[in-house]
Amino acid sequence: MIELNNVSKTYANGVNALNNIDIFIEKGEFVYVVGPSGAGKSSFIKMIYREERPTEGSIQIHGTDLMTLKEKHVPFLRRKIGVVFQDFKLLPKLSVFENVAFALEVIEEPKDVIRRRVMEVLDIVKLKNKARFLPDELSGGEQQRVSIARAVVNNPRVVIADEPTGNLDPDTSWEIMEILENINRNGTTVLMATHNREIVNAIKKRVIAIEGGRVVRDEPKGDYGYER
Amino acid sequence: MIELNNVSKTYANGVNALNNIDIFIEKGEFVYVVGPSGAGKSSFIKMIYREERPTEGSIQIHGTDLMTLKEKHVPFLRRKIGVVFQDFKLLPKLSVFENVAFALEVIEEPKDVIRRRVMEVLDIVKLKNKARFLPDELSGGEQQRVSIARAVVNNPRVVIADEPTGNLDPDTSWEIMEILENINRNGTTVLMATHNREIVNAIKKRVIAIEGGRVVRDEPKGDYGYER
Amino acid sequence: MKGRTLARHGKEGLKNLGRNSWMSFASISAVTIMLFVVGVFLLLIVNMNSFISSVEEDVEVQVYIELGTSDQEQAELEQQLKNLDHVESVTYLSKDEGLDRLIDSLGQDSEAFESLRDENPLNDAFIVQASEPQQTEAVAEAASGLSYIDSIDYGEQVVEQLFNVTKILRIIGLVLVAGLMFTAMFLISNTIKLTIVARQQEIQIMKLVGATNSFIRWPFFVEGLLLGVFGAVIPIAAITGGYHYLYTNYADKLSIDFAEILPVYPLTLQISAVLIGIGVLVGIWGSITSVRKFLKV
Amino acid sequence: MKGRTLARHGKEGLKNLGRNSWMSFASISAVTIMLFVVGVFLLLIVNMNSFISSVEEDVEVQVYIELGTSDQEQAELEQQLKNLDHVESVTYLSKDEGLDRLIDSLGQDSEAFESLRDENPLNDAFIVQASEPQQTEAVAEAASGLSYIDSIDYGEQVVEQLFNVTKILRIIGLVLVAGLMFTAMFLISNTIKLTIVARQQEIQIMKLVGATNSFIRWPFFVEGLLLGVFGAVIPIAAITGGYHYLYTNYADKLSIDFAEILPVYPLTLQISAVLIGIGVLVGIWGSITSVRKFLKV
Ligand SMILES: Nc1ncnc2c1ncn2[C@@H]1O[C@H](COP(=O)(O)OP(=O)(O)OP(=O)(O)O)[C@@H](O)[C@H]1O
Ligand SMILES: Nc1ncnc2c1ncn2[C@@H]1O[C@H](COP(=O)(O)OP(=O)(O)OP(=O)(O)O)[C@@H](O)[C@H]1O
Ligand SMILES: [Mg+2]
Ligand SMILES: [Mg+2]
Repeated sequence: MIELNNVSKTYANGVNALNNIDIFIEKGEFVYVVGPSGAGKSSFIKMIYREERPTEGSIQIHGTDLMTLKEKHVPFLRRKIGVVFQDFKLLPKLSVFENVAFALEVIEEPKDVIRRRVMEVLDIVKLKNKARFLPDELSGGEQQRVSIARAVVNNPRVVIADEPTGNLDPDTSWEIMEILENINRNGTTVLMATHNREIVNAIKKRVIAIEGGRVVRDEPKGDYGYER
Repeated sequence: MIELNNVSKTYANGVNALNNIDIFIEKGEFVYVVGPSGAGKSSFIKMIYREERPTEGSIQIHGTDLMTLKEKHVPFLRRKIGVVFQDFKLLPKLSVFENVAFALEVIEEPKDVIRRRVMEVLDIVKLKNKARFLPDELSGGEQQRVSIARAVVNNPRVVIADEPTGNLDPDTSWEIMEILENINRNGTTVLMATHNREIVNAIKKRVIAIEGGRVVRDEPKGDYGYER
Repeated sequence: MKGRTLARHGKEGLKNLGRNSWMSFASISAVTIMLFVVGVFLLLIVNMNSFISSVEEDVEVQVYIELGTSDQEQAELEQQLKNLDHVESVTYLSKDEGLDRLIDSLGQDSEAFESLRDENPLNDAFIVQASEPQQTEAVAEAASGLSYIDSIDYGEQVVEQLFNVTKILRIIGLVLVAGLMFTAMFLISNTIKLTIVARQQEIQIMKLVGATNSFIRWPFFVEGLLLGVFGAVIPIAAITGGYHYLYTNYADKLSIDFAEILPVYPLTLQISAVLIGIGVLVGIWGSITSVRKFLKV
Repeated sequence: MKGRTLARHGKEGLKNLGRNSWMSFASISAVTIMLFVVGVFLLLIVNMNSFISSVEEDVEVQVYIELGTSDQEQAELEQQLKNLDHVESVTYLSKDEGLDRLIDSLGQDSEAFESLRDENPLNDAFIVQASEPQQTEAVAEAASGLSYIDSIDYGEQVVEQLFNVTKILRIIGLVLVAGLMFTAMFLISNTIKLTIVARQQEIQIMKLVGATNSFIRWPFFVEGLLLGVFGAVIPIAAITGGYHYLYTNYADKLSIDFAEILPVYPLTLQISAVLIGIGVLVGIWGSITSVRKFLKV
């Protein structure tokens, strides 16, 4: 359960990225976030795992109030949320395996469990044979898939994906969607910012459209589009 | 005129990214490069502006043989080629304006020419009002548009765009395509790696499909797709 | 924290040295060269200090006995001298021995004074050594209150000037060593900070995927510790070896009269301990404090 | 390169200091502290050297004249002494003056020797000063070949030991200053390298968008130069000011007899020149060499 009440965000440089956002997302929902470039999709997403804090309003995730959450509890919030970052955010000095394993190491899983689970996930994103590569040795799409693998490896309760298919060909994109649908079927909430009209229109889910920092449309089983 | 003869590329880690590529691109052509994730599109593109060197074969750009080109002449080759990098490659400490201006400073344009031309291009990509922002203060799509602006600002003879619409919504993507078509109409060769089926199928141009490091299809006015 | 996590942090810290090999090399060489400089200075200053002490030890009070003092009175005087505060030892010096010593100290001029032997102008004397060289004046003063004394001599002016000089030398030495240690600490932690600033983004990514502050900090702790240890190896080896070599081959040339350079042990062991201590503490401190800056994500 | 481009490089170099403010601060403070240490050492060593020289200057050869030498013969001897190689000056010292000097130097013991005045055991003498203290022995040797000479004394053992000590002190001083300068250069360029490694990616991007090596290098050149200049300001001010203060307030306390600490000028000017020279050269050098590594893209 994710709840935003009257949330606004103004960055330090004065840009007003979000305005009075009210959104309620049920546990286990699958939600697309669409909108033009610079609309505020990433800003919205960043507030959920608390990379950014709203300048106004309140946010609740699974009963946790992000506004009063203590600094030292933030890591535990983030462990429940798997994030596919728009710019991947891989650790450049770690191999593909180590990057994905990192999300399990922080929750102190035993080594053999880590090993098994990481290889499982890398297999799903078709990167098993590149487990020992460094991020720099991967193509753009491969890096994106590592980011996806890391987001889902610890079976989080919420998966947030910011443009997860931006660097992928259509076939691979469909495969990634299948992964996301699968974990959603198992009860994970999925929130996905995307520009991919083809996918949004084919796999019908709730669509939240943001434009100029405001929610301009919020439809169950909606189409791609953000005109009012 | 871009000519690749029997080009192969094996990276230091043993990955064989390209195999015996023979491609001839006429001056003023518009070419899509398509293929699945990890097919070798970026590797192909990187060899043209000499970020990477082929392990075998030869490449000629406008009569310049890249295999014998002296190190110190490489910058002059690159000035004739505008590149939209898949990962944007913006200078993080420079503002949007400074990032775009950099491509003109290296060719020692006068200050007022730089100013005028940069603002012109930023206007085209709709970032005029963000000229003083740092890359970190931009959304993914905005960063991508800065990269596009920098690639075209000095009216290069060739524009290479690696996935230039990956982080853009459909509307903005069409606008970017318009820009690319425009400069192509003025005689600039355009080479664009993309996963965007919608665009490739709508704006019909030559399509080179790469899969597993080989050219599997090369059709004038082709469709998106890379099955043999 | 589970045991395997602790092991993981240790391994990760070590691996990070390799992953950032250029940076690690820069840090370790900064530690190495600064500790070497500090070590060399410690050697010099400690030896200088011991030289100075030897020179100071040489200061003594000559208490000339009144002519015609009986043996018993003389013994009484000796006992009184011994009972004074800060007196280390009292030695009898007959006027003939005194003249010998004096003539000896004149070098080649001495022959000209042989004639004095016939008519010794000196008195018998007690040579009084103060327990602390700095107490010499006090002892001389106290002694002057006793009876059976002809005169007292402790080279007042010379001694005063000597102590002035040694005091200045000691202050300079202390300031130099303290200044150098501070410099070393500053530069080492500065260098380590630079290597960590360069990893700022990585630290932020770790936080974004759910790492706690301590989970991130531990490998840096290990890394800082290892930087200090590795950086101390060469200076310790070079200083111990070099000093050993100097001592065995040039100890006599480097010694002046009574003042000898200090033996290799335990001096080099103590200096090694100081060096590794600085290395490790500053390594850990520099590492941990720099990480802290980037943990707020 | 066009003029406006040169101006652009200068401005860019200055701007870069601000853009990488943390790194610039780290570099400048490393330069500052190392130059300060080097400067303090230069002051110490140069002064030590001048002290040593004063002490050495004090060495002289006493040439005692045979009894019964006529005035004319004495004048002849004086001329011959003056004609010897490496002789700076020749002064006559009558046996009475000689005895005065001797008795004076004995301090409080002196009274006991007043009796000698009746029957002066010394001869008249010439005091010969060598042009270089190290030539004293040679002068004494040469003088010993002359006639009308009773004996020659220049404190053979003491002088030899003195020169031994001053030689060792000079070597230690030189080694320390050279070592410290090397250390300073190494650490400064090391620090600068670290700040540039952190900008490796930016350098590569510049190359990818068509910048030539020299286009990239120039702003770094300016940056290195500015780092050196800014880093030298505080040490120069502190050393000049501090030394000025010491000199005006404590010059007498810091001087022993004939050996005085050197005046503020030109010494501090020379040291300032050395410091700014090191700062600028190492700044530019460290900056340029580190950039070079990343230009191959
Ligand atoms: N760190 C930041 N500091 C200042 N302004 C920012 C920052 N991040 C984003 N912005 C601004 O906030 C606005 C919204 O950005 P956001 O990244 O949320 O857009 P977006 O919807 O994700 O766009 P895209 O589809 O291009 O990724 C933009 O105008 C951007 O310039
Ligand atoms: N620097 C490198 N070192 C080693 N291997 C590399 C390097 N860059 C790419 N590769 C490998 O070469 C292959 C082709 O990569 P390339 O980036 O050309 O793919 P691409 O077609 O651009 O894929 P995408 O659509 O995902 O960007 C991939 O398998 C990748 O792992
Ligand atoms: Mg975004
Ligand atoms: Mg690619």
